[in-house]
Amino acid sequence: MEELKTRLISDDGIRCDGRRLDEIRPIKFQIGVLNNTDGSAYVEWGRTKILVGVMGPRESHPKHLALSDKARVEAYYRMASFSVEEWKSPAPSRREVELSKVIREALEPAIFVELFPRTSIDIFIEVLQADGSTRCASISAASLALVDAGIPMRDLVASIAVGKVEGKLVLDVQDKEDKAGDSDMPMAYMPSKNAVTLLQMDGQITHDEFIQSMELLKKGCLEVYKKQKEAIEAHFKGAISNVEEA
Amino acid sequence: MEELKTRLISDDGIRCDGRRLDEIRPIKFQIGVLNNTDGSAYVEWGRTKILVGVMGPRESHPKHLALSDKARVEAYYRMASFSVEEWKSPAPSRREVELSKVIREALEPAIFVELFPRTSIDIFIEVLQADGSTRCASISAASLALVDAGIPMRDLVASIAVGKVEGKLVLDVQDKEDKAGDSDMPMAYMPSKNAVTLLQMDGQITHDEFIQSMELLKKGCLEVYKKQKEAIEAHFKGAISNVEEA
Amino acid sequence: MEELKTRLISDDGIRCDGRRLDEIRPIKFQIGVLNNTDGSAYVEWGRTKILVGVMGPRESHPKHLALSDKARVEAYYRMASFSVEEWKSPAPSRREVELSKVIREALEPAIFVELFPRTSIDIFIEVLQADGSTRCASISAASLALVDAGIPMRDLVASIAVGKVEGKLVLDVQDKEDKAGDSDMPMAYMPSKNAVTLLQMDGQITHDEFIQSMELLKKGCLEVYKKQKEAIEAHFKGAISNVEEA
Amino acid sequence: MSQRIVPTVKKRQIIELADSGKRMDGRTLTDYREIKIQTGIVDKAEGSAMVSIGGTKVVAGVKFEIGDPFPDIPNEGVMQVGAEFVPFASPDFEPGKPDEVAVELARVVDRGLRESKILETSKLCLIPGKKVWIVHVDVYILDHCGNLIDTAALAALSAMLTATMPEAAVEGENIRLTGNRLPMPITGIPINVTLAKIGNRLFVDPSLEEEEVLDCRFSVAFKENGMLCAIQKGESGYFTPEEILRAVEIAKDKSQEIRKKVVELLKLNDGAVGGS
Amino acid sequence: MSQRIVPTVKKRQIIELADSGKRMDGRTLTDYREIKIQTGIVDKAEGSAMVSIGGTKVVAGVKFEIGDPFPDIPNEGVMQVGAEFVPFASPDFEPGKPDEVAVELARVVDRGLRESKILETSKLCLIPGKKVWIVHVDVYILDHCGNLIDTAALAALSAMLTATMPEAAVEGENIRLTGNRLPMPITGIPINVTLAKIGNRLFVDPSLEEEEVLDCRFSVAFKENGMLCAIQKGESGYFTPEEILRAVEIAKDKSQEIRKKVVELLKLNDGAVGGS
Amino acid sequence: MSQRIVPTVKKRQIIELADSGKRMDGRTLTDYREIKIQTGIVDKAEGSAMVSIGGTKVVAGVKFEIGDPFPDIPNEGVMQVGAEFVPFASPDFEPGKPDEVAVELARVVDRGLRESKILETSKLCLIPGKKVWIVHVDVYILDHCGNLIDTAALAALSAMLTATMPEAAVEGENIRLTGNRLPMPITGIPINVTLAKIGNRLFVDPSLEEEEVLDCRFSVAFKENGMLCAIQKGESGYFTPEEILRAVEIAKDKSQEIRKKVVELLKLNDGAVGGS
Repeated sequence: MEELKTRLISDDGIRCDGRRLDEIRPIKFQIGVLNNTDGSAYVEWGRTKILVGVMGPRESHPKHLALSDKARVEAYYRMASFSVEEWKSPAPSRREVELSKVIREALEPAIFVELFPRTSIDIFIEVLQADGSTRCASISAASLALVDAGIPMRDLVASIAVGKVEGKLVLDVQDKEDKAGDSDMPMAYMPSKNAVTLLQMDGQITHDEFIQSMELLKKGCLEVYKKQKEAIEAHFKGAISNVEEA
Repeated sequence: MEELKTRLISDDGIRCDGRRLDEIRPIKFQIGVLNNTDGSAYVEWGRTKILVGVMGPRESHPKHLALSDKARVEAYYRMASFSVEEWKSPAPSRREVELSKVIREALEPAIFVELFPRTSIDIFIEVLQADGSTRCASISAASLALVDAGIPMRDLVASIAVGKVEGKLVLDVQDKEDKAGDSDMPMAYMPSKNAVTLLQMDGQITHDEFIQSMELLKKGCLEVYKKQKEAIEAHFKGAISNVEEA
Repeated sequence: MEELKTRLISDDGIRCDGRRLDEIRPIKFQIGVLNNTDGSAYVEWGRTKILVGVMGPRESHPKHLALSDKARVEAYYRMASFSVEEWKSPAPSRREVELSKVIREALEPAIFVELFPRTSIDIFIEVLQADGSTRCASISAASLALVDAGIPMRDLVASIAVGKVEGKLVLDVQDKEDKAGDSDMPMAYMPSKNAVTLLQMDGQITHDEFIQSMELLKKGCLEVYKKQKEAIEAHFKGAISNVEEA
Repeated sequence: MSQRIVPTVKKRQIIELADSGKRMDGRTLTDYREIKIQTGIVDKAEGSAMVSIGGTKVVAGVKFEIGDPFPDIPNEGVMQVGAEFVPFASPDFEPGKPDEVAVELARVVDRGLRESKILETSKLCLIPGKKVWIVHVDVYILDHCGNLIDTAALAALSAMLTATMPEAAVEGENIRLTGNRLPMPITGIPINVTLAKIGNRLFVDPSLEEEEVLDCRFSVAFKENGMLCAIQKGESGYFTPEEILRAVEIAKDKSQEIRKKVVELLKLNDGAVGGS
Repeated sequence: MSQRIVPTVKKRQIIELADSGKRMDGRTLTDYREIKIQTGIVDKAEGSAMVSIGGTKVVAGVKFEIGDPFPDIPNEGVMQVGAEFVPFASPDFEPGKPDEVAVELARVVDRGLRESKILETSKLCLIPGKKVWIVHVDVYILDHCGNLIDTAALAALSAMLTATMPEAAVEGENIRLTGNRLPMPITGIPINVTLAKIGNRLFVDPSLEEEEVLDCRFSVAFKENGMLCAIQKGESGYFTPEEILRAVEIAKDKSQEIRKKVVELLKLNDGAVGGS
Repeated sequence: MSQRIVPTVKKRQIIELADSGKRMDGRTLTDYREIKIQTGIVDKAEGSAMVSIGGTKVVAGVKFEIGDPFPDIPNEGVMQVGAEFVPFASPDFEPGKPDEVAVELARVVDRGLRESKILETSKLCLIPGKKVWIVHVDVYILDHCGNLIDTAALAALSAMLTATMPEAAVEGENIRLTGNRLPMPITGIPINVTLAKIGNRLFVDPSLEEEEVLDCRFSVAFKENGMLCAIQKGESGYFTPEEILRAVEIAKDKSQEIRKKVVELLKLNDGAVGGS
């Protein structure tokens, strides 16, 4: 409790973990980390750690859920029982149900679903450790898992959150800032399409702060996007060198 | 608690809400109150308030539940979480499951189910406020919703309850009388067929009281029946005048 | 609590219920005890009382669970709410789920499943009173119910448990010995095939004790096997005399 | 989709036979099948009974548990009645499926016991407002050959009438079980009688094949003093009021006959428990 | 498998009509349908409201219950928002199916109320760290003709604003209800406004037929002081950032218009509750 | 309906190869695949470990929670083991389906830890009879390439052995966390070894393709002192008693080999924790 009373932002605009207001945390993506999926990715985003596996396109089951004109996309966002401060029951909470829905809706616009009628694409997300922005990290990693699965995409979906802490807008809120802060606003964005596919906000901000937040979110998404592209490059370079070795 | 100790019936046979022993509460039926159903009705029965919507006859889902020789009738009796004194969890209680069953069995004999093989007729009942006799009000209103859905009926099903309070048989028990009383006996009845389609009893009564109760119940059902018919007349008069206006 | 401190085995090797170390409890099998099954059996094994009913081979439901090359065998082990010291909720516990699985796997190797492709064989077990070794009693009685259902079997499956109590190996542990004891090791066995179809162990034993236990278990299974055969003989003798009477 | 051709033929046979006062299994219209009661079969339960009516078999067990009272009756114990269909009781039961039939059965059995007020719940209080005895009465349907309600009600009743309760010593907030057993605070023998209507005839204690073709069902419970204490009409047919009055008349007689049998089979001291 | 041929034709019509600033039901792109609010309809609830926007109808009820506080905020009451889809509200709802749509709806309504901090939960504490008031706010969807979020949010708000709370006398560990009613510790009128994007146009308060063809949905709640207090983008399409900025502008105006209506319909003393 | 033609061919190949002492992936019949252990990967958990055996990967986490003791052991903490199959671990897992395989896995892992008595639950008591530490040990299957039991058991063990526990100061009825960490009250390194029977041969640490054709499975856990502390035969085939004796011999050797590896990988002080 005492910890929360200490200031989260210093006079020279440095945050409790040493970042500037508009600085994102260290983000490390890894592609192709699982053996039994069609595509997978792992992300460490500050202390947040998430695994994503994609199955599909594959036959819909049960069949009556299949769609005649496009693939059915489902996302399952789950938190491991030990991923948060207090032990969490493995039964999906209402929060996990809602996040599964908005994550699916953030990713589906990027997928050429019309190419795979009557099939299912399932995106399974397991949060191993949660330290804020898990939905942003999930969406960003899931984009890479979809690429790894060879599913044609309109663009990568990059995602990040802006918060308001001690009256200032800060990029990429971590857990401590989220809990002590006044608002949290995650966005998912396809840069090359200028398309916002997720936007949520909790807390209170002025109209001006909202407009500034949108700018900051775009900037942050572009940084995440850059890291996503680097991860893809590294992965395929690895793939090519594997081929050469063979 | 104190309230319960005060007498519920005065020396001249007047009940706590001013009614005579064989007097029913004010009942107000309204037909055709919902936009998305095939038929609907709303009833205010004293303080009891119930909405009923009928869907069907429509394709059975899942299909293997369809019956080859008649429509499948289902009733779903549910109480809103705020309809009773103590907040009620929205998960169906065992009481709601049983009442759904007996309400279905009270209504099905009135429906020409054999005209609609392989289809389903679903009767959805939502109790907004419960003040006694909710099953009777539900059955009576559902009959009107079935008529509104254009489903051919053998007769309307009218329903009412008799209770034993302070040693006397009283018609149309409200909640306070039910809780303090010695018995509750609801009946559902098709007057033109002389058919009892629901009969239950809780509490203790003598054989003689049972025989008297049956008489009182028939009388009460006839009064409800009259109000049902008036509601239909009002509704169709409205429908006709709507046509004339058009 | 005091009871547990008293010794469970006397100096001359007599157990608290008067048995010798390698002596099984009185076991009484009865075949063909239910009216609505294809086969059934009842066992009283000391104070343990269990009813088993077999349905099948019959059409698999739902159909997509059917196997193209053999019958699908399922076992359902359930304990009545009043079968144990403390009232038990009727919802299946994790223990009941696991026991259903190992019981199925103990019985399936005895059944000529390849003779009945696309069908289901369901084994329903209801423990009316539990006093130790309920899985052994269930498997042994279920073998008889399968025979009663006319299902071709490679052999009967006989089952019993060995425990370690006060440093000594004892055959056919009852509840009191199980709770105070150091280990419990149930085995299921087809004598004519020399086939172990179930083996589990809780607790701690040395390698030597394990080897001795295996011997003791075989001996015990043979005694159960003998009682199973007697029950079959008695049942079919009864059946024949019924025929003669007719 | 279900086929109803065979039942229609069977129904005609049953009605024709009934015209001469007979039934498929040789009974008259008002005969019960043979009733058997075996008590104390589960000695780990505080009370238990295996009851059969013809081929229908139900086992009931009574268990005591310490728990919290309901806020509105803080000084009374709680009785909870449950019903489980063991899947081997009938080819139609599926394991694990929650079933409105089981819920109705449990609630009808519950009302028969509760409304007859045979259990003095005030004697089940341990610490007023805080701890009371919860009495679980669970019936397990083992074999379904018709008339589950009467069989289950009789099993629950027999288990209750022959149960004992644990003695508890209460010291302040602590509850200690002495290990002694006390008699159940119970009086009265409510008996439930069920009739089926097929065509326009009433059949006491319907068999499974009668149930498969019935129009509707009527169950009524009587106390030993002749009071009615629970009624349940079931299934999607109807009775005329006259049929109901007749059903109650018949059931009243049958309830006395069965109560006599229960007293005899359970060797009840007629004066102590439920003197009629 | 679902067929999408009709929606495609309908979508073209809706877009073409929008080009001339019109909608299928005659509204302009920024018009709400008629809003009706009826409060106090369930007098057994501490607060209740039936709200309709066009044909969409939602009833909300507020109930108080004594319960345990969350360990991390031991001196504050708890607000719990639930949403239920009554199956007669739409042919697409199945009874008993847990639904992500209902979960999202409940959580969006919850956030609109919670983040605007209109409820002073510190005034709902009974025994610090031990007992607090739980305030249940449940919305029941009765008729679904489009824009459930705004209708449900308005129903929940109206029920809250017109609720009273029970007075409790706390003596040591005992809580006694006096029977008196106290005003709700509530201030503020957060208003949620939803827009649909169809083609590249924004439609305020989408109707059901508009929802069937929309690309995506945007909901934003405003406090009376102009602060944004909740946002939710929904469905599997996308907005450009510019569209979102425009949607917020439009919603800000509409929220003031609706707040005025709420004050008027609920006859709120503008100063006491949520002075703008 | 499932097809079994491919497995039959594969089974023959596996058996033929085994005749010359080899396996599809180049191992001998008694070789384990490569074992990797990474601990402390979830620093929000009191203990955690990611363990892989070949391509099979399991993560385990240990969390402490304050809760109520069991009435029959009022002065001891409680260990609860859970197993979850993350759906991306295998195309055969469906999300949300309760699964007897997961239940069996959790219970086998639980017994391996519990029966070896490595956790001194008496040191997890906070207020005797009232409050104790609940230790949640949850294993999540991330990648299923065969031999889940050994991988999950090793993950749970590694998380337990490297966990610390929170220090609590108890004053009367109040429990306050000091923020300090204490060592886990744990001793011993029980190791589970699984063998598959295919044809009449035993395969240590079966791979997924071996599991797809196995007759049955045998798992046994050994303590460091050579005591057996848990056995589980699985799947619908059978062993002869002689095969079981041989399996136990092999497993005993393998358990020592793996224990050495665990001590090395976890850098355990051999004396402090589980000296052999």
